[in-house]
Amino acid sequence: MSQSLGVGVALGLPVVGAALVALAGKRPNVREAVTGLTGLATFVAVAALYPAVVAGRLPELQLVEAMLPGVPLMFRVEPLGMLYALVAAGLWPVTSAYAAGYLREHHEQNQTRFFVCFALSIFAALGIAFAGNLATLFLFYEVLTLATFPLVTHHQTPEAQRAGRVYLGILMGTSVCFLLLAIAFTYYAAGTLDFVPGGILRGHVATSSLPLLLALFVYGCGKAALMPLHRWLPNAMVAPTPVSALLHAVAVVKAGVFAILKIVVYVFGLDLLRDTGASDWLMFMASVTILLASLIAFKQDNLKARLAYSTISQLAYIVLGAAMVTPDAILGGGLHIATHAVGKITLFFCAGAIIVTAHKTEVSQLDGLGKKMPITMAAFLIGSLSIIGLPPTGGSWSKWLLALGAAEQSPVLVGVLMLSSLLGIGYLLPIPLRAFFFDPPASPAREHGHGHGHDHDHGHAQDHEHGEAHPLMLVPLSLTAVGCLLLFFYSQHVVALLRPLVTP
Amino acid sequence: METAITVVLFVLLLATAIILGRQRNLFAASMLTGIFSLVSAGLFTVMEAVDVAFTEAAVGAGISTVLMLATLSLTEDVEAREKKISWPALAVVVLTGGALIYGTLDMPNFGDPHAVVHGEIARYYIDRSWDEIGLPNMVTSILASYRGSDTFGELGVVFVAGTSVLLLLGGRRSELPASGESPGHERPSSRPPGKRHAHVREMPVVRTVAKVMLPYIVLFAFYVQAHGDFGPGGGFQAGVILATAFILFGLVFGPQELVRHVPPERLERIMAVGLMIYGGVGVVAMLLGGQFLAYGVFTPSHPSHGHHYGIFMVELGVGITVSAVMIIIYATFATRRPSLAPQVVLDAEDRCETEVSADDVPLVPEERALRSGADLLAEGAAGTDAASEVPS
Amino acid sequence: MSEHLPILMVLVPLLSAPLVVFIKHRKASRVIATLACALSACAAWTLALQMSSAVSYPLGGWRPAIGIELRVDFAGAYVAAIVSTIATFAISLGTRGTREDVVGREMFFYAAFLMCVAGLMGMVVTGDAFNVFVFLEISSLSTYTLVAMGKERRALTAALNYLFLGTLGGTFVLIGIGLMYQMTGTLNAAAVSARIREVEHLRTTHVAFAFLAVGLGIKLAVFPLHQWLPGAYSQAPHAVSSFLAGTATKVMYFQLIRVVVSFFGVAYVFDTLHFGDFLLPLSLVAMFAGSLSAIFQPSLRRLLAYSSIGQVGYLTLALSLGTEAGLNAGLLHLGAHAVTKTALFLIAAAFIAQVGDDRLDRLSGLGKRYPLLSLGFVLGGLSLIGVPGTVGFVSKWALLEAVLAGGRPWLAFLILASSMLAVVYVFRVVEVLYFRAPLANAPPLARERADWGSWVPAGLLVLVSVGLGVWSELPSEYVATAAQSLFGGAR
Amino acid sequence: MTLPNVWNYWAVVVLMMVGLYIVIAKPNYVKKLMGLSLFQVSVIMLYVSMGRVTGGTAPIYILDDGAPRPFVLYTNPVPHVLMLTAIVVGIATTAVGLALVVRIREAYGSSEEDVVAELDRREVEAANALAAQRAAESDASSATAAHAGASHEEHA
Repeated sequence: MSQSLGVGVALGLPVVGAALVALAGKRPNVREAVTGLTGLATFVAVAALYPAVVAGRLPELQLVEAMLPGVPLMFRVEPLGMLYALVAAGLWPVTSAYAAGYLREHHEQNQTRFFVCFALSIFAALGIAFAGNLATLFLFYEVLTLATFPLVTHHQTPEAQRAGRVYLGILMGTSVCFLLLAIAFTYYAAGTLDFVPGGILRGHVATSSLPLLLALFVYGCGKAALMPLHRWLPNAMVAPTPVSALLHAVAVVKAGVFAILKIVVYVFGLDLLRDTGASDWLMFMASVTILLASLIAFKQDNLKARLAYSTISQLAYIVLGAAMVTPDAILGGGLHIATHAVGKITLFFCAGAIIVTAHKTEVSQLDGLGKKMPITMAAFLIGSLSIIGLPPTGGSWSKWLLALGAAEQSPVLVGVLMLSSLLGIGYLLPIPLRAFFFDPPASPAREHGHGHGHDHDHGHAQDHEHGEAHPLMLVPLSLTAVGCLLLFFYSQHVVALLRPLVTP
Repeated sequence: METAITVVLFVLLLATAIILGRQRNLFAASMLTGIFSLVSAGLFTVMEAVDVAFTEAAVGAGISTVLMLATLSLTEDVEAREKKISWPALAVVVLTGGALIYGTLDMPNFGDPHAVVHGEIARYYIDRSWDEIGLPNMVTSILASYRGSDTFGELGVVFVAGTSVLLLLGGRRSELPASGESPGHERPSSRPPGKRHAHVREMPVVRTVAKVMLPYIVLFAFYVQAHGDFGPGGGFQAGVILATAFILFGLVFGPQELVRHVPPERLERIMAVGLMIYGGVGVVAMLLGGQFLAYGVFTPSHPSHGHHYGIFMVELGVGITVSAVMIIIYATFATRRPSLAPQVVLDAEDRCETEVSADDVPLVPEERALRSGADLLAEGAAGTDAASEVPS
Repeated sequence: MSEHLPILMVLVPLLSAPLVVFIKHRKASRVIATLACALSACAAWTLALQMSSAVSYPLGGWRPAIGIELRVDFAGAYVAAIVSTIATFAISLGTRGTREDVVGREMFFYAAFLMCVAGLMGMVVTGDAFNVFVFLEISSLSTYTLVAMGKERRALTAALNYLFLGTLGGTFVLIGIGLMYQMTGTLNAAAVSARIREVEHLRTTHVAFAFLAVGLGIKLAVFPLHQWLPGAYSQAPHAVSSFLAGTATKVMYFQLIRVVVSFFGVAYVFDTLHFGDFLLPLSLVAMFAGSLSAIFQPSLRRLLAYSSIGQVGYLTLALSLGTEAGLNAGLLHLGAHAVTKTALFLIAAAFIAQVGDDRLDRLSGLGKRYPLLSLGFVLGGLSLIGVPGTVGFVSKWALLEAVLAGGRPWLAFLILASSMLAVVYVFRVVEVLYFRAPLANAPPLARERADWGSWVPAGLLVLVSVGLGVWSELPSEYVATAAQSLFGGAR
Repeated sequence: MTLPNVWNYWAVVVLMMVGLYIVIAKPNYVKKLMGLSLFQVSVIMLYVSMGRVTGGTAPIYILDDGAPRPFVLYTNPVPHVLMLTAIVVGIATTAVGLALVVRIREAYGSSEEDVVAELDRREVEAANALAAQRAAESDASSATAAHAGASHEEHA
């Protein structure tokens, strides 16, 4: 009982926070204080569920008898969801602190709407994490899309609106056309939508149609940005950086891959997929996405765009883990949700700090920035290491587990992983290196005379003096950087948490 | 013999219909609709559908023709231009007609007494209605009792028609002419000088004859109302006939005069009353423990008497509403103050051109308002050639 | 008294209309009209909730088929309840958006409105074919007039076109009834369905059904026969457009179901005539063409009207499956769309009251100025799309399950693809409301004060459409029993 | 196959179709309404014909001293009853339609369908043009605003 109450509290707090923020709209300080406090409270509430989950007593909460005929609106906190919820709720207060600093430095309009939608997105993310059946998951999946739509179109410029259309078009389109279809078919076939360890489809769906159903699910979760449905993610980068940070590194995109993992584990069941090989094509697609996205990331000069493509490739890792359906791969995918989240949010924090403080948006402008913003660039370095998967960062463990899983499947996949790590080194490490070891350009106009309208825009910005980023941004990004390191030492807890997924 | 008559009537109908379709002068066309209704009334009589014939003659040939004329007096009286034959329309028509013909192929023979239609239900009415209700006219029994709620709904339709016309046209009445002598006298003719025709209302014969006829028409109306139980007729026909009396008055002495004697405000109330009487009878039946419109409960000892009372009241309600509505509709049309909006016609390139149609010129609103169907009839010839002046 | 409920829900508005005209008092007439609708709604709900099986009410005390029988089954009670409730909400708008010459003669407006309600209710409850025609004409005739009362002069042409098409439809229905009567010798639903077996091989019977279907199809705005709808919905006064959008096509849809299920029988219609094969393609075309043209409409109410054409496509699609599941989905969608679309039209009315006209560009950036209204529109729009958590999703889900049970997944995909179009046209409006700068040179607002007369009912309906989307077992279970009792033994 | 004796149904159908054609094809509203009433009267004929019984008399009891004479063949009264209603519906529709025509003539200055349609089309076009112009103007202003915001974001 108290457990289900805990679930209710964890879900309710963000909504309350959103309401309060809306009320406090006029007074920024109160507003951001409320945001931060609710963030912390939510994290505590979520963390409070952890012991029960570890002990295997999964908290449950049923809100509505039958949201659809025979399908309740209910939540059950299982390990994977616990992890995702912890990540999302844990990074929310950090990000809101960062966002406060960022938005003020940046003099954005509609800040209240921003924070309200932010809180709602977290609410939706938690709903997805705790969802006890496909219908509930779908409900919150759509809520997440709708709650983030205003954040993407935040600037209300024509390009922002265009990005918003692409965002909504792809995310809602795929979810309505594919995911809903898949869910409806699942219900028609299996007669239930509950997440059951071992899956619900065995014996209900013809082996021949399993791959198709899996495809509907995977591409229905457009948030996973699996190619060729990845276009929305780079588009969404027009949003303010905190949005890119939390949502497009943590909440939204992870919602996609998390949903895929959860569906693979609890709807299809690992054994079913392993026996039928219905997910082989997915390994291929995931590998393709990993490599292609990394290659594209190479060509991106805009910092946020490069990070976006790196995200696409990293998400494909998790999908790949799901597709390989070996225990290690699943664990690695789950762990990667956490490690990549922390690492990528660090990178985005740094990118935002650079944009706001130094007015630099292009990689090629960062030469010598390390002298002015050492902490920021150090954090960026750590984040990069974690993404690439080098010790001493958490990323290394998840990559390692994935590699183990790949080894079970086929050497080719191992090769893919190695290659992509090399690519990662190629497109991420140069950034801190340039920042630390290159000399600041005397006149960027001459250096990049060919390209970049930005340079001319920032021509005067180059010489204006600036130091380290605003503390409200500096502290959060340092925290997450430290997080990357901590994960290296404590990731076995995460693995222990996820273990029940693969040992029924 | 009967067949021969039927054939002739059908030929007449077809001819009328086709001429009506080709006729560009709308006065003539509306006359033709009247003729069509009259002939079909004859056809109904041949087919022994006396009530239908009666009603069709009163409504189709009478009221609707007058309404169309009144409308024409407020709009153009000639079709802008002959349209080429429209193939899509023809396609639709052929399709529909073909479907119907196809449908007739499995119909029972015409007049076959063993057809399913004449089966159980019809038998029941023919055999039992005398004992159950005791009216010689089965149609009245069915209409007012067995299928009473159909008639209730029918009355509702009439009521809606009255309301609608009031809502659409009631807004702008042309004000009454200076009271005193009855209008119609020494009013300048509504025709441009040069082609002045004798005005109907200036013909003493017409006025006298009308004066003489009116009381008899009203008397006949009451007869039909009362006699509906025994012969063809009933509330509806009676109402229409009563209305025609007033309409005739309006035609001859001018709608303003009619409105002066029968103020529309009162008519509106009356039209409501009739419907309420009908519904009231039903409600009373409910209060007495029967179902809606179950007249039997009025005199439990002797149900058929109850039916007599019920049917009488119901028919009364029908008569009241129908007559009121018909008068209202006519009066509203006839007293509508027309706008002097110039007529708009399409020229060759379908670009709209505005211009003043011939019979808008010499008229001041009040006068034009006073023209009603009858005058236009009397000036039918003039109407056509005036119309033909409209460039098309 | 409770045995009289079926007739009462028709009688109250039908007799209040003459009362209103008789009293001839502007304020009183509005009060009476609202009360009448509310009472009729109460009657309908009481019947709907208390009934345990189909109710039969012999008018005039004559046994069915001799006299006229009112027959209300679960589905009928459900539709009647929806119609009367929506009428109550719509009438609360009063004479907003009517042409000026109505002023001073409101009682006739209310009388016509009441007659329209009575006609629709009558169509729903009666069990006699010809009685259906009579009530159909009552409602149609009053509808034409009400539509013509719209502000712009285009309302007049819209009304007249509706009159021509509608009367043709009515006459087709009349022909169909006639042929059916000629074949069976009776007009009573039960009796007809009992005898249709003997004559179902005859060509006349086929044609009878064809004419009934086409006639009702015109009134229901099935795809090629929908031309009257956009004009009528977008030009009518607000009370009327809200009411029509929620009820007119729905009642006709219910009549079509009745003709198929109660009169001719599913087996005959779908196995002998293959009605589904005609209806299905039309429905698909309607789903896409309607929504597609909704995307390009310049004004809010025209957009909603075209989306209605698309939604009718879903309704007919559900019917064309010819299964109980399909019927269930159709009835669910009937209710869902009635509530949603009425709410949206009420919101449109509120916007027009504030801004002056409903051209989309005039609404730019009003989301901040009217947060409640805009939020309401968003929620209603989501329900139109069928986003989970709204009642639109419940019906769409039922439709999907029905289609899948019919073994046609590609159909399910088409349904979802077409609802993507709904996403487009809804978010087109949302974008205008929230993410456009207000027109720099916008003319001043028509009125400053909030127009509660239309905000409150709109808000309530939106809440209903969201609430029922979450607690969906209330409608689902009732409709399931309704469909079951309607379909029961039909196959 | 031997055709049933239904020739007068066919005659009725032909009349119906003439009416229908007038409704659909004729541009003049009054003419359309005339066609409509033609159509409806023909439908009435259809009903009345199906009620006909060869040799049957009008459905009014022939009374010998107060009791109906037995063994009389009557026409079927039901279609007659139904058609009384239909006639009323017809006249009601005609009345409303004519009233609408009058209003349209006053509002548009014409009672021809094509003219009115043309006028409507122009009205719509004019409204759209106005809207487009308004949008263009305010877009110009908002574009400058947006640009201001954008540059704002970079040189904050």
